[in-house]
Amino acid sequence: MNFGLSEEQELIRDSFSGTLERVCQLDTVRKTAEVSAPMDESIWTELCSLGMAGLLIPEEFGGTGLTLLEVAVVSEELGRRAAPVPFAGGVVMAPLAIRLGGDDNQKREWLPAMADGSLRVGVAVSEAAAGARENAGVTAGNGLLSGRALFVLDGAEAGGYVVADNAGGLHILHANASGLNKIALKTIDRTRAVMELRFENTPAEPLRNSSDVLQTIIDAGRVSLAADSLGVGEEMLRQSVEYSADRNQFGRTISSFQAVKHLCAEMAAELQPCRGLVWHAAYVIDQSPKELSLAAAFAKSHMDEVGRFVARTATEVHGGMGFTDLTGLHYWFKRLGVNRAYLGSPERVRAEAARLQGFTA
Amino acid sequence: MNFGLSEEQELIRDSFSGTLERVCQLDTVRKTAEVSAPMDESIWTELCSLGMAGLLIPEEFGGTGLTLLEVAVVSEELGRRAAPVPFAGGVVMAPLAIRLGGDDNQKREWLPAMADGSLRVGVAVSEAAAGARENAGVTAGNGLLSGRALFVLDGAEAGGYVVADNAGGLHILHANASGLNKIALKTIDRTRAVMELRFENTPAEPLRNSSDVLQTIIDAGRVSLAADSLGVGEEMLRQSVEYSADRNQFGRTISSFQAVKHLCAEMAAELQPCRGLVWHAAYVIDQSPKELSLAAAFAKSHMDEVGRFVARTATEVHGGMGFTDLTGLHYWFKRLGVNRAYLGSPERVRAEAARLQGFTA
Amino acid sequence: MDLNDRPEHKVYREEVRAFLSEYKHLAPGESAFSFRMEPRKLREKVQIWQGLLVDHGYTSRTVPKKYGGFGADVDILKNRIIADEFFATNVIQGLGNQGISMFVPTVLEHGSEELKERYIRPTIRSEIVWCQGYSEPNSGSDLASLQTSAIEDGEDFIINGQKIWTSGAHIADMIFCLVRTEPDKPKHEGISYIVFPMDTPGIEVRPLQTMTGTPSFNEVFFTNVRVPKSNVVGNRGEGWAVANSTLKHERGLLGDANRSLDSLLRVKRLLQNESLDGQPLMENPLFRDRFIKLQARVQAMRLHEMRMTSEADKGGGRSLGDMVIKLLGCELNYQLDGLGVDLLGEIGILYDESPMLRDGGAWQANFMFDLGLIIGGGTAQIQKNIISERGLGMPREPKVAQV
Amino acid sequence: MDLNDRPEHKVYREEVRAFLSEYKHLAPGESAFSFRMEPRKLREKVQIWQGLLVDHGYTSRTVPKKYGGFGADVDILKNRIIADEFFATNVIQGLGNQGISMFVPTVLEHGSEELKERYIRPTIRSEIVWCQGYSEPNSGSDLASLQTSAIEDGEDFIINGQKIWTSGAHIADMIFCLVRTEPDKPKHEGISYIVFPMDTPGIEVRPLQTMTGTPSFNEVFFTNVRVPKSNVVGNRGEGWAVANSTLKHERGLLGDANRSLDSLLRVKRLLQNESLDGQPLMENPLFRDRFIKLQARVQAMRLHEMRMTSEADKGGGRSLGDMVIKLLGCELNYQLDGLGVDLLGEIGILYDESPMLRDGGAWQANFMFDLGLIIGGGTAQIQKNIISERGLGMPREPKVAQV
Repeated sequence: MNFGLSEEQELIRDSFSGTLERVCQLDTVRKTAEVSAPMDESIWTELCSLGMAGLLIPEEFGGTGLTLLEVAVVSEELGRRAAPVPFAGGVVMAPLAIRLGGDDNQKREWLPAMADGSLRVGVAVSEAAAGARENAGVTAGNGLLSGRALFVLDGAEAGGYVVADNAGGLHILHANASGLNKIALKTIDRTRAVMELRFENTPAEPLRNSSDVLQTIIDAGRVSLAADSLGVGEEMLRQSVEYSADRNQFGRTISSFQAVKHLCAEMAAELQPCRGLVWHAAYVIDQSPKELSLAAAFAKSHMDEVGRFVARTATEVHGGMGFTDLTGLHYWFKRLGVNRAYLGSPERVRAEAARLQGFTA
Repeated sequence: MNFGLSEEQELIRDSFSGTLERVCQLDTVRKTAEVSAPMDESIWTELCSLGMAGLLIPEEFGGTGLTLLEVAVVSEELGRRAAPVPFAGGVVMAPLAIRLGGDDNQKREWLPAMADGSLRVGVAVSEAAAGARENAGVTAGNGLLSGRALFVLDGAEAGGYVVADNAGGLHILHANASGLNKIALKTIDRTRAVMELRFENTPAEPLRNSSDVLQTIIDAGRVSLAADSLGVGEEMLRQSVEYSADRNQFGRTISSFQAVKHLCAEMAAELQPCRGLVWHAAYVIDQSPKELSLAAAFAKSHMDEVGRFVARTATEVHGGMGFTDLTGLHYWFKRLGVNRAYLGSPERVRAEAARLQGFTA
Repeated sequence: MDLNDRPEHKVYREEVRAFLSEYKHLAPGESAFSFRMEPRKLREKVQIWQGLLVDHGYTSRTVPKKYGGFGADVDILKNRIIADEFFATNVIQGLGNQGISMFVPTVLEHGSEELKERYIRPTIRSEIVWCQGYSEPNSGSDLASLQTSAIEDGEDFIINGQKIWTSGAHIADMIFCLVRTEPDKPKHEGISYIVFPMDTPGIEVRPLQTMTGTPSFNEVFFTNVRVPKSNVVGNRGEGWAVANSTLKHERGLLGDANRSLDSLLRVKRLLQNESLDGQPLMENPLFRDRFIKLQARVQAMRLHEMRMTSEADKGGGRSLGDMVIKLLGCELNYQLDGLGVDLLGEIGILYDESPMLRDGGAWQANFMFDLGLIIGGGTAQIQKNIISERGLGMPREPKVAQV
Repeated sequence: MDLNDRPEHKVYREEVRAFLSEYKHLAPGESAFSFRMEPRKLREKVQIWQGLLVDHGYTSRTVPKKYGGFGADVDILKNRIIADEFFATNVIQGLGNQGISMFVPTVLEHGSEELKERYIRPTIRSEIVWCQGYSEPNSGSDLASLQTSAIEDGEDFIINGQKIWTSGAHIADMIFCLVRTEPDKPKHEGISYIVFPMDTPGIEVRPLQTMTGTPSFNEVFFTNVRVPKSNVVGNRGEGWAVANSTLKHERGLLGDANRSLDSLLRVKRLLQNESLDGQPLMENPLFRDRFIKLQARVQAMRLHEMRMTSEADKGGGRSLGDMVIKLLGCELNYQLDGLGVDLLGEIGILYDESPMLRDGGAWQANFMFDLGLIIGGGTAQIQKNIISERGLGMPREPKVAQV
């Protein structure tokens, strides 16, 4: 038994970490945020050159055919840098949906262009994953979709969409399909874009085994978000320790005050065990897929709660500076807030975990 | 407006506080606990000489005819000293049940002897207040009771009982009634007794307006328990501040460590606003009875949560000594635990508060 | 305990109602008071309203007549009647700005006759808007270490230095400010409290961008700002004591239970009006339980403040009960807005005029701003120091050995 | 990442299963290990079982053969197979007492050849039961300030003083103990780690009454207790370093995730078996949500310990990940037992052989004992100091100026 990364996985982590350190400093994040761009093209290009877009795409379609564990490793690094690029939707859920549910034609049509990053695909499954707000929902019939899908992940400037309907069916369509309306939404997190899609008899192709695939991509998305939150949390802790060492009050560095030390210790204590939870959830998708839903539910819901605690505590340690834009800490704060809300609130995900274990009907 | 005690109420508080300081030191509490006595007779006698037993009994029946606010004031002092005497059941709920629901004969029969403390009456309403465990419950018909009543307050060595049936009816009976079986229960809190009653066609007299009276005595009991918890909590904080000032580690009094100071500050902060909540709930029973249920629900449920926090935190501040029997701190710890469970858990009481406001059916 | 009106107060209640029914159309809307405020635009409207309130004794009631106030004795019951009636009519009672809530009580307690006569009347009528120059980049929690210097030059001081967290500096007419007038004295003994106009030459105001995206705070730079010595409030070198009497007011202001009550009502509206999968959120037992838990806390804080007001009326200094309000109130607001954010789920993260935004994005804005308030005016950690040291009599942090 | 068996491990799993099926009837019940233990009564049974485990390498696996152990190399997978199979068969793997878990690793690392040969074999076979003499009445969190003295007298030390929190002292054969051998040295440099029999003249053991009502701890008094100098483990005066290697083992022991898993299962049974107003508790969404929250935490702790075991296997010192286990694990247990207490409502406060008592009163007993463990072996506050200073590299508490 080895509960840890292989040398190859450590190499992947280090290469993403090194590249992100080079191309994704705070000023890059700030620039993307200030112009309200849905992503940073140059970072996307750099990361795709490391194979990011094809992580889950089989080698025969131009990807690297890796597993959810590599996804978790990369996602943590993206979170650590608050990287303004598509990931949980476009790199994790969309390719997985096509890999698991697409027929040969669909795979050949979509995957190669997705693998090199030239084609991006958004994912519209919020109603299934988090519940329907404002009577949103999509109905499917005769190859046509109608209705509204809210909170579509990584949909901005996408060339296509994977869409769940009200009955658990999955569909794929091109962005230029007829009867498709796109409405940009704005969130507190300016590092990742989200949108609404409206369908009026919009043609779309169905995917196979849809409801199983739908559950799997939601689970994989949840693991990816949890890994992202872990990276964000680790970074907020690191910044807190660093800032408190530099800041002097009452003739001492504030990091020498027990109150400040204990806040940092509590963050560290909460964060440490999360890595095992996240890695394990990523691992079981291949080893024992039926465990995935439960493991993903634990990882997502627990990381959401730890994330809220760390977001608040790290900001407190930074004092007034944490509240300003100067340190940029709020980009991480907001990323945690958004990860908590996407693909199911912790309350909802725990209710699913209870159902999965037969505790409720 | 004056949100505070009158001079008369302050006098009552001071006289109970002074008497308790004289007769109810830790060694008295310990003695009662060690012999597993249901109460300390000498403390009971002393407190009855101050009019405790007759607080809620009208003057014409030998009591002082005071209000729930005086009850709250006295209850807080009893909690502060972990006084081993009946109160929430025998002094608050039972007299109130007879005062509100008894006919003239019943009042004349019961109240005078209760007012001077010579007759004690237990209260069996747990199934109505906290929900029925183990299919407990009492059925009434033709002037006879059958079934089990669990967690009867202040019932040990009582001369009679007020009993709620499954339909919300209230009954009163003497302890020597036929078909009545008494089973002592033991709890962590050895300062107050609790028991089970079994009825087999046991004769009992009904009280009037029973379901209204039942709700009112439960509310009054909850306010009394909340006030008791407030006194307990204040005392645990006081002991924590005192102990930490005396205890030296690392060449300093531990009360100079920021971690210890902040634990004490958090206890103080949580406790301070509770007094307003408790007093207000006690006040509205006379001013606006319809507000009582909601105010009592807030007071009980909030005080239960604050109580758990203070019980744990004060013990932590005491370190290993808090875990031993030496300081006796655990008598207060356990009293808070029991107050939380009696007359409805915080979860259940909050659900009632939601219902009272029309948030649920 | 007596929470009910007496006959004379019934009459007073009718008076307040009559006033409101006649004048409430003149009251400025909420936006005039929010943290996104742009009061310049609304200044005229605010001044008319504030003048009406002062004249009727609904604000600045106890400020002496000779300085422009209503000159009434303290009457907690009347205060409560005013608050209740304004709340019931959905009319905001009066500006709670720093000039009225902090500078006026301070100058009344410590200021010269000249300063009182010059500044109180226009301040309470909102003709002068103030900002507060306390914090500096290296003096936040440790406020007394501030470095902004005031060097004597004839009848004036020449002020140089930098302030931060100066809310409203971009719209203020005047500043009350802490400066170091005696650099050789120990840190608490060299500070003076001084006031001057914001258009004095040498002042530069730069908005400070915050996490909410709305610049509500500023940095203020002083370069050779010349201020007459007579503008010092209290004695020269005793500004620390003067400032502490001001901070006392701020810390009460920051935990105000009415703000929590307002949030609670807004959360209740979400529970009743929003739904998930077609089910109203109020039917979710988890959210309902969290709501009732917080409702009990709000109720506790409201009653606590009433109790503290009654106690203050009896005299006596600042008690333990007063000291906990800022800590608890700010935390409670954070929890309330956090529940609101959670209730809204993905809608709760929308911002910046997005489609489907609720309440203009106030949920997220407040959730972040609440955190700012937990930090501002003395962080939660500083509050716990104060509670344990001054409230519980525990030892101060020991002096650190110089290694 | 590889959490699966290889072929050679499949064979090993079969071996363990065969052992259990043959011998499990000899395993002592849970009571032999509980905090209410009275091992004297069960000693013979425990010794037989423990001997079997040692002989088969299911406990003390890596202890060298010449001292009575199994002498195997570290194999995490085999350890996991042993734990899994024993758990599945409901058989407790082996004693986790202080002699085996704390003294043996310490003497292996620091002891003389003579001490190793004399004590390790009988200890791991449970023929010698140990207790730990560390804490003193005035030296709890600040353990290094201990005052029990050991004065040189020829080839012996004469020991005088008092220990507290000595669990199992009333049943132990031997004690490992910290004493001050060089009173003139700075506090960390004057301590020695020494072992001696509990029947040495001059030792008095008094049970310490605790909040649980069960005396599981003792005070131990030493009056002129004579112990040979050769009983010192490690060098004289270096006992602090020796003790810290022991405490390291204790702190891991105290947060053990298997204990949490056990509590979690017992809470689940309550949710499924207990009811209120005829409704099974599992149907209460509030309790269910609390359960799932804690289940996620238990799962996180179990996986975390697996990850830490894998990392330890790669070498390297005690990491941040190790340091958090005691703090989190003890808190988690307290939360789990607190949920159990809450689920039971009024039944949950019953105690002392009361009618209707559940699980022999274990819920309340554990709820209180958990709090004792949060405090014991380094309070939560001390743990946070350790995490911040050693784990995060933050400064130590500054030295206090002598006034």
